[in-house]
Order: sequence, then C-alpha cells, then structure tokens
Amino acid sequence: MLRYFLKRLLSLALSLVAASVVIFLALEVVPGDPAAYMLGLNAQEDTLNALREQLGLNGTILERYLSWAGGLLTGDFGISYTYRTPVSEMIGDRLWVSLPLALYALTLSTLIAFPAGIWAASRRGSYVDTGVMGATQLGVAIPNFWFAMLMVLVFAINLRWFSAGGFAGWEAGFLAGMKSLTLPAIALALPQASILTRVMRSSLLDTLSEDFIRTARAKGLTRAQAMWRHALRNALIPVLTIMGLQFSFLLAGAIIIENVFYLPGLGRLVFQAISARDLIVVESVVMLLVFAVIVVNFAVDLAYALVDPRLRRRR
Amino acid sequence: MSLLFYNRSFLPGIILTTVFAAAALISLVWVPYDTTILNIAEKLKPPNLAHPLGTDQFGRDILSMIMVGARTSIAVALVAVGIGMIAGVPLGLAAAARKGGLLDEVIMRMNDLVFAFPSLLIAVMITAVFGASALNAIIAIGIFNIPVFARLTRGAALTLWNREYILAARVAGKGQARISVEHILPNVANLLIVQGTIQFSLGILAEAGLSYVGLGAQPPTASWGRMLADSQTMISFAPHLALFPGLAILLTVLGLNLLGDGLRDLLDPKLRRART
Amino acid sequence: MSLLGIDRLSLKIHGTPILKDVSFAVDPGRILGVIGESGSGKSMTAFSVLQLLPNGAECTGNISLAGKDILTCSETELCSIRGREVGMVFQEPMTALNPLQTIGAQVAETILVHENVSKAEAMTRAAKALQRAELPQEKFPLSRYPHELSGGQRQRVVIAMAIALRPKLLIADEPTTALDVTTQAQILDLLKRLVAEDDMGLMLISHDLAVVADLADDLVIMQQGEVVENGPARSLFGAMQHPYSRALLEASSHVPDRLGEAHKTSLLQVRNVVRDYQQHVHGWWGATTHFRAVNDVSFDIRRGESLGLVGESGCGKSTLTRAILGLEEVQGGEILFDGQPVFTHHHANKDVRRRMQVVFQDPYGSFNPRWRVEKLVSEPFHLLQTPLHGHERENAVVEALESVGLGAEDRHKYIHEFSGGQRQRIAIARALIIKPDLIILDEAVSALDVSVRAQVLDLLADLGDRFNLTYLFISHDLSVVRSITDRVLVMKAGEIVEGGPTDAVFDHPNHDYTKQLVAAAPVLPVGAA
Amino acid sequence: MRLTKLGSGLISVLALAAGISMAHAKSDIVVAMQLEPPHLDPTSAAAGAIDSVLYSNVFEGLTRFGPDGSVNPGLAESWSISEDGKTYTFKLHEGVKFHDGSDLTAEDVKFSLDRARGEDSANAQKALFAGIESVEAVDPTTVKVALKEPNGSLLFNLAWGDAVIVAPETIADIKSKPIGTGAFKFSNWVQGDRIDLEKNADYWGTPAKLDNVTFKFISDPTAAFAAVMAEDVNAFVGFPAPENLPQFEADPRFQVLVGSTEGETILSTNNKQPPLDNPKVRKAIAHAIDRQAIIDGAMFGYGTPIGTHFAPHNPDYVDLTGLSMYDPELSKELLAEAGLADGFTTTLKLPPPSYARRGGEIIASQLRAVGIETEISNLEWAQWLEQVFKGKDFGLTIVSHTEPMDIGIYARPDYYFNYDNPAFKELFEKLTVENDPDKRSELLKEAQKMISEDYVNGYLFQLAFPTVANAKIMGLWKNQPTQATDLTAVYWED
Repeated sequence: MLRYFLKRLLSLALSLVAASVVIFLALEVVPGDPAAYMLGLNAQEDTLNALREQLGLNGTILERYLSWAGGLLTGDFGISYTYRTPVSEMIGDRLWVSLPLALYALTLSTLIAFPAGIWAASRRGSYVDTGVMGATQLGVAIPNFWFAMLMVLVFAINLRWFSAGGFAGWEAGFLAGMKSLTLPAIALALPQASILTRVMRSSLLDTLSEDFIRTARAKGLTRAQAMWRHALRNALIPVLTIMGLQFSFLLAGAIIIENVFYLPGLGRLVFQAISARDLIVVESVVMLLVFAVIVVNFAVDLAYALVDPRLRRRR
Repeated sequence: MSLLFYNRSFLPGIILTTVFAAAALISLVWVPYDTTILNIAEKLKPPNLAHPLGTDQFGRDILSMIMVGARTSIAVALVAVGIGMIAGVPLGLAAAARKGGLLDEVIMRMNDLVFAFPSLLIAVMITAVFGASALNAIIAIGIFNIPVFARLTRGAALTLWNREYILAARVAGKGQARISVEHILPNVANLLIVQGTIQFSLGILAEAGLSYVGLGAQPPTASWGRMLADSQTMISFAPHLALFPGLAILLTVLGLNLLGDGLRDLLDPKLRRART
Repeated sequence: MSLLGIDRLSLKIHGTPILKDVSFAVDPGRILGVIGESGSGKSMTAFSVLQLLPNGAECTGNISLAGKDILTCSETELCSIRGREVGMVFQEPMTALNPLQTIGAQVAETILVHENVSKAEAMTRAAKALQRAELPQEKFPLSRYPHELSGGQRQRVVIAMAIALRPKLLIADEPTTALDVTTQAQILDLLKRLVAEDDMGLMLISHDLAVVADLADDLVIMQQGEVVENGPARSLFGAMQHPYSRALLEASSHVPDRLGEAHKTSLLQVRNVVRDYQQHVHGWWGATTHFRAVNDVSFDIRRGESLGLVGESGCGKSTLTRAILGLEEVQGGEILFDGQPVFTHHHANKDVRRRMQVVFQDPYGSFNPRWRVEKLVSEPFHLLQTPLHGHERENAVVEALESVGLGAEDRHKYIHEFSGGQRQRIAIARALIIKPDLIILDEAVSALDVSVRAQVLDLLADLGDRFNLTYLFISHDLSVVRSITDRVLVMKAGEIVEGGPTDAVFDHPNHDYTKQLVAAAPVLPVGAA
Repeated sequence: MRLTKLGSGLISVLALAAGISMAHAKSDIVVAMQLEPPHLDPTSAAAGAIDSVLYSNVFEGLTRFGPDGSVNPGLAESWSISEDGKTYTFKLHEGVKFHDGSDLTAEDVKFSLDRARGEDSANAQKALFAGIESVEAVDPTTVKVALKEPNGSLLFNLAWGDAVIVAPETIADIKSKPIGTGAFKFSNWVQGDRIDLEKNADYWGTPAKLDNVTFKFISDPTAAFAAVMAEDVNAFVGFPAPENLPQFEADPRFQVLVGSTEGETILSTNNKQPPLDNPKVRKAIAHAIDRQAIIDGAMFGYGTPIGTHFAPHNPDYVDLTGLSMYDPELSKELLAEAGLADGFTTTLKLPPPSYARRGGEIIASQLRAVGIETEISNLEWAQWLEQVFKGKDFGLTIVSHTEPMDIGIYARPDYYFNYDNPAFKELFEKLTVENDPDKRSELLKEAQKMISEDYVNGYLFQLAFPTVANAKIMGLWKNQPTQATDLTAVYWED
C-alpha cells in the first residue's frame, strides 16, 4: 500500500512537471507584449523598455521557466503584470469563489444523481426509469450556458428571487454567499448530474446482474436488501471515477459559467488575464486547474484502494 | 432492418440528426435568406410568415442563420472527432499491441497528461497563443478527443488480444501491426462508431461553448454559440433570438446522443442476440 | 412425503417454453443428481425452486418444499425460505461472493437475515459454518476478503453460507465445473459429508455424468426442458431407457478407434526448456518479479503418435504450447522441430511454423466474428511462401471443410451461424489447411458437450490416420486424454513429473501427484455402458 | 409537493438574507462600470478605468474638468501666466490634506509633475508634459511651471487624470492603496468584483453628499442588464448594451442619460497598405458606408454621425459628413477608376467592444455590396495593440479614439494608420504654438477638412455615453469630457 502510494506520488509529480512545461512553453510563444498593453496607445519606446525590465520579461526562456516553476513550489506565483499584486493572493481570493462553486455544484449533482440513479435502476423498465432517463438525456444535451441564460431571465430578471450575478462575498454572510452561487451551481450541476445519474443507474444495473447478488438473494435477502447491502457499494466504484473526472469539468466549466454570472472566480480571472496579456496569471491559473485535476484523480485512485480491498493488497 | 425502427433511441436519434445534417447540407446550396446580407431595417422581428423564426439584431433570417450555423457546428465537431480518431485509434492499437511496454507506457502517460487539461483549458491556451477561430476550436476539441479514442481503443483491444483468434492469427505468422489492422480494428469499430457519435455531440456542445465565450468561430461565419452570445443582451425583449439557437444545439446534441445509444444497442451482439 | 416434490413443472420466459412437465423428488439425506447438457433446463429447474427467475418467467405446476407450495408463496415467505430452508451453491465461485465484504460478514449475513441475533453471535456461528466447510479459522479468519482465496476456497465459503442455518435442502448448480479435478473431488466429498451430517436433501446439478455417478443416490436426466430418465442411480446406470440418456452415457465413455502408427523418429524435441515471465508490478519503471512458468522441461514427440499432456490450470501447459509454436521466446533450452529450431534470432522460424498448427479450447473466441469461414480457414496460408490464390485457394478451403464433415457452401457463412461442435470442426479445418505434420490440441474438446465431444474425438482420430498427423493433446480431462493418446506426460507447477504410455501411467501411477489426479478423476461405474 | 414547499421555503429564506444585505441607506451608492482598473495608479497606465473610478473622487489635479468639458480650478485655486506664455504660477488651496493626514504642499506638486515627465516615467501620456522645462516649489502653496515654448493647452493638459497630484511617501503602495486629496477615500478593493470608497470627512472643498460608494465591475453586457434590472446596482455608467436602453427608458424606476464622449469611432485604415494607399480607394470605402445603418444596427440609434476626427459637441466642429455620403454606385465607380472594378480583399481586425464587433459585421456587409471582401478577425485588446496598433499589420479596423482633442495623432506619420502628410504636420505645428483662440479655431477647422478630404479613415460616429441610473439619483455626469465618474456632487433625491 505504501509502495503503491509512493509510486503514484512519483507519477503525480512527473505529470505536474510535464504539465508545467507544456503550459509554460505554450504561453511563452504568445504574441503580445504585456508592457504595451499596460501603457496603452500613446506609450513611448523607452517607457515600454523600462516597464519590461521591471516585469522581468527580459530573461532567457529557461531562466524564466525555472524561476516560475521554482516559485510555484514555494507558493510564490510571481507578481501579476497588470494588477501588480502577488498572483498567489489573486488566486487565493478567486479560489474562495471557484472552489465553493465547484463543490456546491458537485454536491448538488450528487444529491440529484444518487437518488435518481438508484430510483431508476430499482424500477428498471418502468415509467419512472423512462422518465428519469429522458430527463437525463435532456440534461446532457442542454448547453449549460444557455440554461444559465434562461435561469437568469426567469429567476433574476422576472421573478427577482436571485441576483443576476456577481458575488455577494462571504463577508456578507454564508447564506448570502451561497445564494449568489446558487444559480451558477445549478447551471454547472445540471449536465453533470445527468451524466452521474446515468452512470449510477447503469453501474447499479450491472452490479445487480452480478453473481453475488444472486448469492445474496439465495441467502434470503429481499431485492431491496440485496441492492442496499451488496450492490450499492460495488456500484460506487465507477461512479467515483466519474465524480473525479467531473470535478475537473466543473472547474473548467466554471470558466464559462463564471462569465455568464460575472462571478469573480478563477475562470473570469483567466479571461481577463488573457485579454490583458497577463501571462503569469494565465500560466498560474491554468497550472492550478491542471494541478487540481491531477490531484483529484490521484485522490480518486487512493479512494479506490480504500473502497476496494482487492486493490489494497494487489498493489 | 426493421429492428432499427423498434429501437426507442435510434429512431428519434436518426430523425433529429438527419434533420440537422440535412439543414447543414441544404444551406450549402440554398437558404431562405442570404445571411451575409444585413438588413438593419428588418432587425429583431419576431417570428412571422416571412421569417418563421424571426430576424436577428442585423435583420438576418434566424432560420437561415441556424441552417448555416449547423454547418459550422457539424464541421467543427466532425473534424474534431476525425482528429481524435485518426490520432487516437492508432495510438490505442499500438499501446494495446505493446501492452506493458515502453511504448504503451509513453502513450498512456501522454494521454493522462492531455486528460489533465479539460478541453476548455486547451482552448483557452490555444486562443491565448493563436487567437480565436473555428480552426483553433477544432484543434482544441480534437486534441481533447485523442486520448478519449486512444483509451477506448486500447481498452477494447486489450480484451481482444486475449482472444484465441488472435493467437490463431499469430500461429498463422501474422505480425502485431497486421493483426491490429485485420483483427482488432474491425472488432473495435462498433465501439468507435458509438463513441464517435458521443464525442460528436460533445464536440457540438464544446464548439457552442467556445463560440459563446468568443473563442470559437468568428464572424461572418454563423455559429450557434455566437448567436446565443449575441442574443444575450436582447433576451428580455427578443427571446426568440436566444430560444432557437439554444433549441438547435439541444436537439442536435440530443439527437446524436440518442443515435449513439441506439447504435450501441443495435451494434452490441450480446444485446442483439438477446432480442432476436 | 418427499422433502422437495416437483410435479409437472412448466416454465416459460417471455412466452418461450423453457421447462415442460418436469417432475421429480428429493428426499432428506439423499442426493439427487440432475444431469443434462447445456440448454437442458437443469439450472432453471433449480432456480424455480428458489423462485429466483428472470423477469417475465411464468411457472405452472407444483413445487412443494416440506409441505409448502412454493408457487403460491408471497415474496416475503420466499425470502424466509431462501437461505433458511433451502441453501444454494453456484457454478462460479470467483464471482459468487461480494468482493467488498469479508467472508465472515457474508456468511454471518445468512444468519442475521433470518434470525434475530447479535452481530457477534452471528460471527461466531459464521466461524463454525466455515469450519464445517473445512475453512479453519486459524488459516482463514473471518476478516479475509474473497480475492484472497482460491476458487476452491471460495466455493467453500459459498457452501458455508448455504449451510449456515442447516437448511433442509441444498441445491448445488454445477458446483465443481469451474474447479480443477483435485479440488473438485474435495468439494464433492465435502458436500457428501454435509448431507450425511445434517440429513439434508441435495440436488446436485451437473453436465458431467461421471461427477454425479459417484455421488448420487438418485438420477434425473434432462434434455431440452424435459425429464427423460428418472430413478435410483444404481439401477439406472444399468438400464437406461431413453435413447438420449443412452447416447449420453455412451458418449461419456467413448473411445475413438485409432490405428496409432507411431514411428520411431522424433518430430519434435523439447530440451530443457525454461520459460520465465517478468511481471510488471506497476508501469515499466516499477520493480519486476520473475515467475518461472516452465522449468527444465524435456520430451520428444514421435512422428505419427498422439501425445497427451495433462495438468491442472496454471501448471504451465499453455505457456509450453506457445513456446512450441514459436510465439514466445524461451529463456533456456531449445525446441527442435524435425531437427530445426522453432525460434531463431528472436523470430519464429517460418519453415517450422508452417508445419505446426493449433486448435484452441474456446469454440466462440477462436474466430474473428467479422470474417467469413473461407477467410478464417485460409488464414494460415499467410505462412506459405507462395500463398494459394483464386481457385486453388477456394479448392483448398472446400477440401479442408469437407474433410472435417462440413459442406463447401459453409465457407460463405459467418462463425455465429455455427454450433459449438461445428466451430471446433472449422478450427480443425483451419489447422489442416496447410497440411501440417503436428497439430497441437489445446483443450480442444473441453468446452463441448459430451455427445459433441465424442464426435469431435472420432473426427480427430480419423483425420490422424488419414493424414498421418502427429497430435500433442493438452487437457485437464484425464478420461479424454486416456481415450485418444498413446503416451502421456503429467505436468505440475512447470515441471513434467511423470511420463509414459497412457494406460501404464493411469493404471499404475508412480508420482504422488499423478496418483492424486487419477484418484480424483470422476469415473463412471464399471460396466455402466 | 413537499419538495416544492421546501424549495420555495429555502428560497424565501435566502431572499430574506440577501434582502438585508442589499438594502442601501440613501447615503450609499453602487455604481457599476464595464472595466475594472488593472491597478489604482492613474499616473502610470493608460487604462481609462483607473480614472473612471478615481478621477476627482480620490485624486485631484491642479485643474479639473467640469461636466461640460470646461477646465476649472482644482487644487490650484488660481494661476497667472507670464507675458511670454512660458511661465505658469499656480496658487494652491490652503489646508488641503492627503487621506493619510499629511498636508499637500508645493513639493508634492513638483514631485508629481517631475515624476510624470521624468526619464524613467511610466506615465502613459508623457507627451502632455513634454513641453515643461522645469517645476519649482516657490513656497508651500506656490508652484511655478516653466515651459520650453508657449503652450495653449497646458491648463487643459494638467486637468487630465494622468496629471493628478500624488504624495512621494505613498508612491510605493499607490497601485493597491491610492492616497489622494479627493472627497472620497479609498477603502477596499475586491479584485474582479468591486472597489469601495468612503467619504473623506476632512475634505478641503465642498464635502461629498454620499457616505459610501461602491464601484462594481461588470464586463458582460447581459450581466450588466440583469444587474440593473434586478437593482443590484444603482447606476451603470457607460452601459455597454445600447439595445437595452429603450427598456430602461420605459421603466419609471430608471433614468437614462445619453451623453457625448470624446470618442470618435472610426474605420481606421492602413494608409500605406495597397490598395488602401490609394485615396480613391479610401474614398470609395467612405462612400460605401451607411453611417446610419451602423448607428442603428450596432448602437441601436445612439451616436452622432461624424465626417472627420473631431467631437461634434466641440464649438470648432465642422460637419463634413457630406464629403462621404452613402453612395454605393459612386463607390463602385471610384473603385473602377482605381483599377479595382472587381473589388479586392482586405483584413478587418476588430477589438472587443460591441461598437467594433457589431459595426464590423455591418461594415463588412456594406463593403461586400460594392465588391470589397473583408476577412474579419476578432482580437482581444492586447492582440489588437500588438498586431494593429504596434505592428500595423492590418487593412481596416474599427476603434473609438476617446482621448479629448486628439486630432494631433494625424501629425504623427508613425501612428498606426500610417498617415504621412507634411502639409498636415505643418498645420499642426502652427496650431501648437498658436495661443489666439480665433486663429486656433481657424486652424482646427482646416485640419478637420484636410483629413476628411484625404479620406484618411472612415469617420463613423461619435460614441454615445449612456448612463442608466435609479431615477432618484441626482448629480451624475451626463457627458464624458474625460474618463471620469465624478460622484462628488451626487445625491439621492427623497
């Protein structure tokens, strides 16, 4: 188990290094001079040069990569070209929006998907099953930003139950904060909940057709007992994988949804940074999101080992 | 053949898909109104006899725009799926043929690496580097599709490599490459077709999303995602602008997903045997 | 009154008749053997007793268990019967247990479901049940997970679950089919002991007449959903009435006629072959462990002879096969075919390989489902330096098909249009098409029903004589090996432990392992045929 | 059913919680705008967003712009100009204090101006200070500014946001903690969301009527609409979606102020790229464009057509739209004369604002009608700056030049549209040194005509500046003589 853990950790570290190189190189060739953007239409060449020097834009590629990557390790993401504040601070602030949003959406999606998936699987072939599956087909097919637009139209502009966007801030109270995240979280969660419902259902159906369910039934367990005691935990293994993958989709999907609801999260930050040529912010945010994806998948791998005794020993 | 029409998913799927594919194809030769000509005087008309779906903020016919937009969506998603398949399938076949070897390891680690970048992040980076365009959207979605197909192919091929007919082919002196092409590929084709439809629908959603945030097709190319983005400020007084392109995306994706489900059922020999 | 009485039971699933007027009875303390080939409805009969049938099933007739009419019981009543009054053991021990729960918890669950006892007490009783199933606590504590056990051990857990509440009736559906022959004997002994101890009725379902013959007090033979023979085992074996049961019995002990002209010259020489596997623990940079699958194996196959190779799963038979076929390189020793090495310069020697062919076990998995028979059968032409074309090729295919008893027109069909036996014929045709000297038969008849198996064995014997073929016959089934080979080798854990003329080895085994194998192999009562 | 009840219960609880936080006392205001400042130092960046938040509210200069664009006294209560027009002596207000409590002195003024014009200055409008020879602090309230040559626009220049007075000891942190002299103090910045200001109780002048000001940044036009409709914000200055203005006008809760700006929106043309280097081709383009269609289609009617690079509200403006009336036939003839009867293809690079993106689509369609094909590419600002403004790699582009009185850019041959006309340069040099208002007016009119007749760029319209606000808010600026959101006189009507 420890050996397995260490190996996964090593491969995690390698993935992170590879990802950082890809991100750095990709953004290194970006055309556009942050200094020019910052100084605007009437800037003069000497001013530009002064600023470039100030921003540390004049080193070699390798020097700049090493200083960036080295900084990442110590939590120092550098200084934003445009905001002139430490990138780590900016990201830290934005994380308090993006992370709760992703978690909120994940929670919503799980709260919807688990009962719905179990319900549909336990009534396979019934109208319930058909209805739930039909709904998930729609949920998967609906573009979530469109759904978000419709929700804003109905709930914010017409009914005025929610504000149309923006973030009240956690200092305005937990409820107020959650309220500003509610519509975005619903929009983000809808397709994920639909996918998760389908996975839950089919995984449960697969498990229900396994031999050991028959064994359990032969012991005298009712259909429901067999499902709750034996099928569910086994069915969770693929569901866990999908949830791990979904976390990354939620973080990335937030890039669009944060723009619909103008939430001050990582997604908006990365868009603003791109248009401002604030490369160091783009690099850091993309790296952070990739880091989150890799780490979550790593955590899911470890979670398997906890859930499944077979993995505990074999590895 | 009649079996096709009893499948609950296949029939609606193929109908929806055909409708939008036909709309895209027809738009190549004819649209009700030329979408490159703006008619400001006719702008923002609600649906009426002359314009069944109304007109947009520049007075263009929305039905025509949706037809032309279907072309963009379908082209982008189709090429992206093509990229994913053309690059991903051989990689998956090669990895499976060399299971446990260095090649397999390298391919799978590269897959993991790409998987760590959700397609939107790839798009963000590509856009940051090369600017926004339909081509870059294709590349972003296509890159993301590669590991999807590589993994699927490898997984399916691995189980096939344990089949005795592979051993029989090896006894007949055939090499790994030849076996991959002659025996493995035809037997994973069904899976690839089904996954292809799914990725196709995901591609349409992704293209719409990218165009919506301005990272996709650029004007004057009509695109559903951009139509939605453009309509956003007018949704309160001209809801038809947002309604129809959204529905077009929804129905196309729905159609493709249903088609994929239907194909999966129809192409799965296990299920087919059970039904006949 | 019987413990279990089944009277004119008919079963339809979605309108398709599965069982027709099945009637038989099981008495306490007696073992009823239910015999039938695949599709005979024997398992469905068992599931009908527990009412664990697929959706759309409709039962008519009467099933009475200790006086209770099963078919009129509510689901709640059925639940209280299952596990308490009727225990069941299944064919696949590998998948019959929940992989995420300890064996203790799974056995205790039988008790907890039916009796209002504390968890601790249930665990104590579970330990006892496992003890009775010969899984002593010292070696197999309750905290073990299924994956830590072998197939035989898992089957014991399933049995412990089934007998934990000392049910009146135990139903065992092919309980040993998936197990090795020595394990099979142990499990059967266990069942027999438990029946005697608890005065249970046992319904033992099997496709293998010999397995049941040893054990059963009564026999039921089923064919296509109907009972064709029913009576006490002892008398029945002597006096089968129904043509089907007679055929079945005949086929089970069938010995094909062979001329068996073995030459003195060696066709294949295996010299001190060693085959090691590297096992990647995790990825290519992870530490590797070596596993020696074949260890210092030497033998000869003489031209025209039929050599048997027996051993249980995992003994290295298949690895050796692949080495002989030149599919994998050996780490030590050499393999010579007609004096030439099968593997040269890290590549298979094509000159040699085109003189050897192979027939595999699985009649379903050994053909590409997307190819027509013609293409399938002619695949070995790839080995020829000048492959045949056009008419020549077609004629060769037709000839090969006809020689295995199939028609010329069959070449245009796909493989799913054939039955298991026909597929094995096609596999043989594929092996024959390039007129090899040696054919390796790797469990080639193991997956076939007995009657089909007899036909295929006849065909092999006939072809061997007609084309002067040399066979290497690999099997775990001693009776089959005995019926078709001249000499036999016994393999265990990568080594050949004994070899010699088949009859001599089986009648007077020297090595302990051979003795064990021979003793464990189920045999039909002498003179049954 | 139970679920719905629970759901609506939850929603009302949430609504209640939020309702409390949303309630504003009448002395507070939430003003939204589109762009967030990248940082808070108006003296070292071109970003107009910095001025939009801080100008006059937090930072003040010696002079300041009034709502009508007039130049009024700021920190300098008066000034005198020497005979030769080369020396300006400013008298500062007494008792002006920075927000950190320190006094404003003439040394601070000298520091600010020297910093702005210094060698290593990062000031985006360095040219404003180019004519200054020296700055001298005569006494704590007197500053003498010496010029190299007379400059008629010095007072105007000093009113710019780039010329505000800062204290040397607060420069280090100015980008995140601006310390000025204005009627409001900076209090908090939640990046990506808002900036909070609070009333400066020690203000030297007329105190502000509001206690707290929140600037909220909403770049997305839809979100902007929704935020105003939902009354999440009390006012939106520079409302980005003109299509929504009629709705607000029809709604008694809101008032809509459509003001003018200094933003000449033009179809910038690369005067050195063939065939655009041919004045006939440029003239053909000018006649191919239907300004009204663009104003209607892109701006939903908000905007004034212009025929030259000059703000129509300026008294010296000449209406030259007649030189480029919409006449596609004439346009085709001109193209034929230029040897391009079959038309040609060029690029049209569009920055992000909707006037450019929408206008670009319309112009592309209009040009196509006369046979000119355009390849549209949508660029982010940074790309636009890189490719178009700096790299001059473009055929056509649409941009609004929002700097006041910026016709001088036509005298810079290296400016991105590559207009190199010695006659214009000469004219502009004359203008720079001319102090007589009448003669200046004459020269300005001549300059307008010259560029219009040269068809340097396609002149489209003067950008309108819409502000949507709660009907009870008074004292907002209607026009945008400079980028500013001066809230010092704003109050809620009862």
